Order: sequence, then C-alpha cells, then structure tokens
Amino acid sequence: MTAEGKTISVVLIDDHPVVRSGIRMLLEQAPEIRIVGEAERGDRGLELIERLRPDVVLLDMEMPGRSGPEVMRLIQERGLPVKVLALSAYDDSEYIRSLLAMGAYGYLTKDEALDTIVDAVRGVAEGQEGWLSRRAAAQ
Amino acid sequence: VHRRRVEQELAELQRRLLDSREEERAALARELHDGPLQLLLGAHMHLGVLRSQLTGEQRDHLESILHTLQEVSDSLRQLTGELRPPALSSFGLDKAIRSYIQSFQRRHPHIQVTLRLANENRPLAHETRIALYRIFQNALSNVAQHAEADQVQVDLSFRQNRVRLRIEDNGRGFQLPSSWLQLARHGHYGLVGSVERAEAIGGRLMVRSAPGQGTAVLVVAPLSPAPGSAGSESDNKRESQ
Amino acid sequence: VHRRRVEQELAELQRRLLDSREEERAALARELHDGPLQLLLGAHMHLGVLRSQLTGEQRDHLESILHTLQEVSDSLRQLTGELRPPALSSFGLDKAIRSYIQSFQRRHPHIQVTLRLANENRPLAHETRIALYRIFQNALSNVAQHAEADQVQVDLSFRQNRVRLRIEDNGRGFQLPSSWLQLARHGHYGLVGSVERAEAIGGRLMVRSAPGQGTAVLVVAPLSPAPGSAGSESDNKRESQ
Ligand SMILES: Nc1ncnc2c1ncn2[C@@H]1O[C@H](COP(=O)(O)OP(=O)(O)OP(=O)(O)O)[C@@H](O)[C@H]1O
Ligand SMILES: Nc1ncnc2c1ncn2[C@@H]1O[C@H](COP(=O)(O)OP(=O)(O)OP(=O)(O)O)[C@@H](O)[C@H]1O
Ligand SMILES: [K+]
Ligand SMILES: [Mg+2]
Ligand SMILES: [Mg+2]
Ligand SMILES: [Mg+2]
Repeated sequence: MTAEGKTISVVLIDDHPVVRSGIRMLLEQAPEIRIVGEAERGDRGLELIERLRPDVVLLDMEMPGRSGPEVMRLIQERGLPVKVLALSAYDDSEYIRSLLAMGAYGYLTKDEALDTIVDAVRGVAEGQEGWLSRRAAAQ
Repeated sequence: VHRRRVEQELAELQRRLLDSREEERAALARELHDGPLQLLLGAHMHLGVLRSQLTGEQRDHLESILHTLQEVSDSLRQLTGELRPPALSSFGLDKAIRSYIQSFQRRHPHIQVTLRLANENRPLAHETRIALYRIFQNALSNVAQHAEADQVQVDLSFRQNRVRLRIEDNGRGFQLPSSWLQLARHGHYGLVGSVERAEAIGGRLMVRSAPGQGTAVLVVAPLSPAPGSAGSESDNKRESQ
Repeated sequence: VHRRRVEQELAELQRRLLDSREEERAALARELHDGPLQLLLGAHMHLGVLRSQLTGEQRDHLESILHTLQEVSDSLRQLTGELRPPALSSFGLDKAIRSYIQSFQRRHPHIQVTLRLANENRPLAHETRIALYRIFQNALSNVAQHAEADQVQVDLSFRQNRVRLRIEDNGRGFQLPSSWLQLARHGHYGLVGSVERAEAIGGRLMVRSAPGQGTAVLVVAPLSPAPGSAGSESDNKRESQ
C-alpha cells in the first residue's frame, strides 16, 4: 500500500519468460505492487493496457513484432493515461534519451532492475519522471 | 549492352552479399540478445530476490557473484550492440553516431570528437544507414589505432538528395596506397571494406591523407541505393577531393 | 591481357574480403569464449558452493537459477562453436566434418547421415579447408531446413590434386533458379555464398536438384588456391554434372 493505502497496478510486457518471472518475483516483495497482467508481445500488451488501465507499464524494448518504442508511440497516440517504465538489455544513451523524449517516465537496464525496480515503480506511480538506473544515468 | 548488364548483375550480387554479412551480424545479435542475454538477466533478477533473503557472509558471497554476472551481461551487451547498434534502426543514423561517439569518448578521453549535424534530417534507406554507420565506425577506430590525433571532426549533412558523411582527424596521416588491393594483401581490410560498402549503396568513398597532414574520409551517397544497380554513380565525381 | 588482370585482381580482393569475414567470426568467437563464457563458469562454481550451504526452498530456488545459467553457457558455447572456423589442422577437415555430423545427428535424429571418406588424405590449404567446411555446414543446414530428407550422404575424396566434397540428400528437391542472383534477390544467401566461397578458392560449386529428386551439392577445388588468382579454373568443367 502507498501512504494512502492504495495499490499500484502494473502490466508487464516482455517477451522473455525468465525475465518476466524474475521481475514478478522482485515486485512480489513489495506488498502494495500488484501485477495485474502480463504479455509477451506488444500488441497483446496494448490490449491489456486498454482493458485493465494499470497505473504503470513495464515495457520491454526489444520484442519480436511490435518493439517497445512502437508500443510507446501507440500509447501516446491513443492517449492512454499509463506511466511507462522502459526496460531494456541495452544502455545505449541516445536510445534512452529518445525513449524519455517519447514520454517514458523512466528507463531501467534489466540487470540493474533488481536494485531499483521496486523504487522506480513506486516513484513512477506517484508521477516522478526520469527514473533512470545508475547505468543509464551515467550516460 | 550485354556486358554492361553482366556488370550490373555482378554489382548487385556484391551488394546483396554485403547485405548478407550485415544480416549475419544482425542474426547473431538477435541470438545473443534473445537467448543468453535475456536468460542471464532473468537469472540475475532471481538471484536478487535470493540475496534479499540471505544475511552475513552468504549475502556477501552472492553479492560478489552478482558482480561477476553483471560483467558477463556487460560484455554480451557490448558485443550485441556492436553487431547491431540498437539506436540505428529505431532512431536513426544521427542518434546512433552520437551514441557511438559518446562511448568512444569514454574509451579515448584524450581525443576530442566534434560532431556537426545537418539541420535538416532526411530519411535514409536501411542499407544506406548501416553502410554509413559502419564506414564511420571504421574511420573512428582507425583514428584510435593509427592516427595519434587529438581532434576528430565528424560531419553529417545532406545536399541535393545525397547524404555526405565526413570524418577528419588532425593526426599523423599516411601515404595513400596505389591501390586498395595493396592494403588487403597486407591484411588491412578496413578501408577496402568501406570502399566496397560505399559502392554497394551507389555511393563513393574518398580518402585524403598524407604523412603529417591528418586524414579525411568522405562518403557521399544517394539517400537510397537505386534499385537493382550498385555501381558508383558518375555525378559523384563532382564531389571528389 | 589488361582486362584479365583487372578481373584477377577483383577476384583476389573478393577472396581476401571473404577471409576478413571469417576473421570477424573468429574474433567474435574468441571474445565470447574468453570473456563471458569464462566469467560465467566461474560464477557458476561459486554458486555451487553457495548452494551446498543452503537448505529447503532457497536451495531449490538456487538450483533452478543454476539451471538457467547452465543454459546460458550452453548457448554461448554453441554460438562460439559455430563461429569459430573449426580448429582444422591441415589434415583435419575430415575430423571437423565428422564431429559436425555427430552434433547434427543429435539435433536431427530422424535424418541418417552417412559419411564416406577418401582412403588417402591430402593436405589442404587453410582457406580451402575453411571454405569446404562452410559449404558443407551450409548444405547440411539446408537439408535440415528444406529437404524433408531422411538420408544424407557426405563424400570427401581426392582426385588428381583436387579435393571433392559432395553432400546429397533424398529429400524433396527444388527447382533450380535460372541464376544465383534470383536467390539472393529473395533473401536466400546460403547457396550464393557457397558458390562464392568455392570460386574464391579457385574451385567450383555445382548443384543438382529437381522437385521430388533430392538434392546434391558438389564442390571441386584445387588443394590450395593458385596464388593471386581466384577464378574458377577451366578444367573444372570436366567435373560438371
Ligand atoms: N586516420 C588514420 N590515420 C593514420 N593512418 C591511417 C588512418 N586510417 C588508416 N590509416 C593507415 O591505413 C592503413 C589501412 O587502414 P585499414 O583500416 O584499411 O586497415 P587496418 O586498420 O590496418 O586494419 P583493419 O581495419 O583491417 O583492422 C592502416 O594500417 C594505417 O596505416
Ligand atoms: N537440400 C535442399 N532440399 C530442398 N530444397 C533446398 C535444399 N537446399 C536448398 N533448397 C532450396 O533452395 C533455396 C535456397 O537455399 P539457400 O541456402 O541459398 O537459402 P535459404 O536456406 O533459403 O536461406 P539462408 O541459407 O540464407 O538462410 C531454399 O530456400 C530452398 O527452397
Ligand atoms: K525481454
Ligand atoms: Mg525482449
Ligand atoms: Mg582499420
Ligand atoms: Mg540455406
């Protein structure tokens, strides 16, 4: 629960099952965070966002079919009121910058997610922008 | 006319084989990224959960293992990024060049790289983007390896439906070989490969250098290769230096 | 005469560029092997020690993480193996072929591969070995991908200072294209690349196939490429089928 006792609902979009289960376990440690939906492809993820209206989306950047940046663009185009936290295996600086410019609230590289992901999800849910992992911030 | 057609077909084949090399790199990058790298990152997260349950020495031990795994994913990430620069297809040549310069600067803090980008940004064909990016990468690594320069200027601009990319350093320069084959015979493939790439996108590569005079590599190419053809176009010659 | 020299130079350049492609693969294999793979093995050992100190659920959790990491190193090892031009000693092509067939059999137990080796064994030039090995690899992966065959016959033999390698399957076959360029235009690079490799070592590649008739790939090449030249030699034509 947040200070007001509110749950943070999260949709997780990542094509890789081991990554999804890792993130799930990391987030399960925080009692107020709830993963309400999981998708392994961008299209299905967009459906879930439209249907479930989660507070936060954890969005993988590299997926077959629609890539993370494409999903990000569609979220903006459709005006979906969700806060996007981008997740990626890459820490390419321009990639990160471009994603934030597209309206992402944060960008975490996956191996640093274990230290920051819970805080980042909480922060982003409260509307804080520019959540970057140490590595991404160093760019 | 027949001979000309044969030549054109050969040139196209050449271009497609270069594509296939780039294809192989991309496929390898995908394989590394989607297989080992994701598995590793997943395992890393699971270990993070386990760590939070441990205390004392065991926790410290796991901490240092996590560190090692971090190094593994760093090196896989770097390899993957070299094989298929992530920004290139999603965000364009200028972004990819900028990123590369940043990481180049970290590795070579004593070389000052200045980037001058065109105001306008014109859409480039995928093959053209890749070719220019590889030529650029190759020129910069030549600067690091051979030039003993402390300044590099990179220019990306557009002119009359052509893209121009120029990399110039203030280093020691070198005696230009009488033919590219000379270089290949001695095991130097970088510049030869760049010439080939430039031609494969219907463009042209020019190198200006002399001992003590620095080096400039210039590539000029159409925004997208003319379909079916792959030779350098004759009006490129105007740009020769 | 002048035109012939230009052609020869082009062919040599072509060959050297293929070498550089093989070089790039080898460098990548080395990097994967010496960096990530070694680090990973170290981490794995440390985690093994940690596991022995844990009990219950934590131990099970770590067990499954170790499993994932094992998958990571397996896939890295496999990639490395595919990239590395096999450690082919000058007599070693047959060994490399044999061990590739073994791993192919494990992956495709329903395809029976028979290997027939020459009695005599002649030393081959390094480039020739690599080229033949890649052509062979490519032919086998075509069998797995396209042929729906249940039998493959691989023959390696020597005749009058030439090496012959033949890969024949009893699968569905296909309509041969009117030119290799047709294939490349449609994104198929395997056979085109094999033709190129064969020519680069002064040899020749022939494919026989027809729908319902299986497929045979035959390469014939000199034991070592004639220095400086790289076209197919005219007396290869005798071997055409
Ligand atoms: N910017 C430069 N400054 C000085 N010398 C250069 C520069 N670029 C190239 N050269 C010279 O030209 C040669 C050929 O360069 P090229 O990139 O073709 O091959 P290489 O760098 O030696 O090897 P490879 O690129 O295949 O690893 C170099 O060996 C070097 O002597
Ligand atoms: N052994 C075979 N049996 C049946 N069809 C084959 C065989 N080998 C090749 N082919 C046919 O020839 C085509 C071209 O093969 P090639 O190896 O050049 O390209 P590919 O296998 O389609 O793609 P790539 O090798 O680039 O991944 C194949 O798509 C297939 O239709
Ligand atoms: K993923
Ligand atoms: Mg992914
Ligand atoms: Mg070089
Ligand atoms: Mg194939």
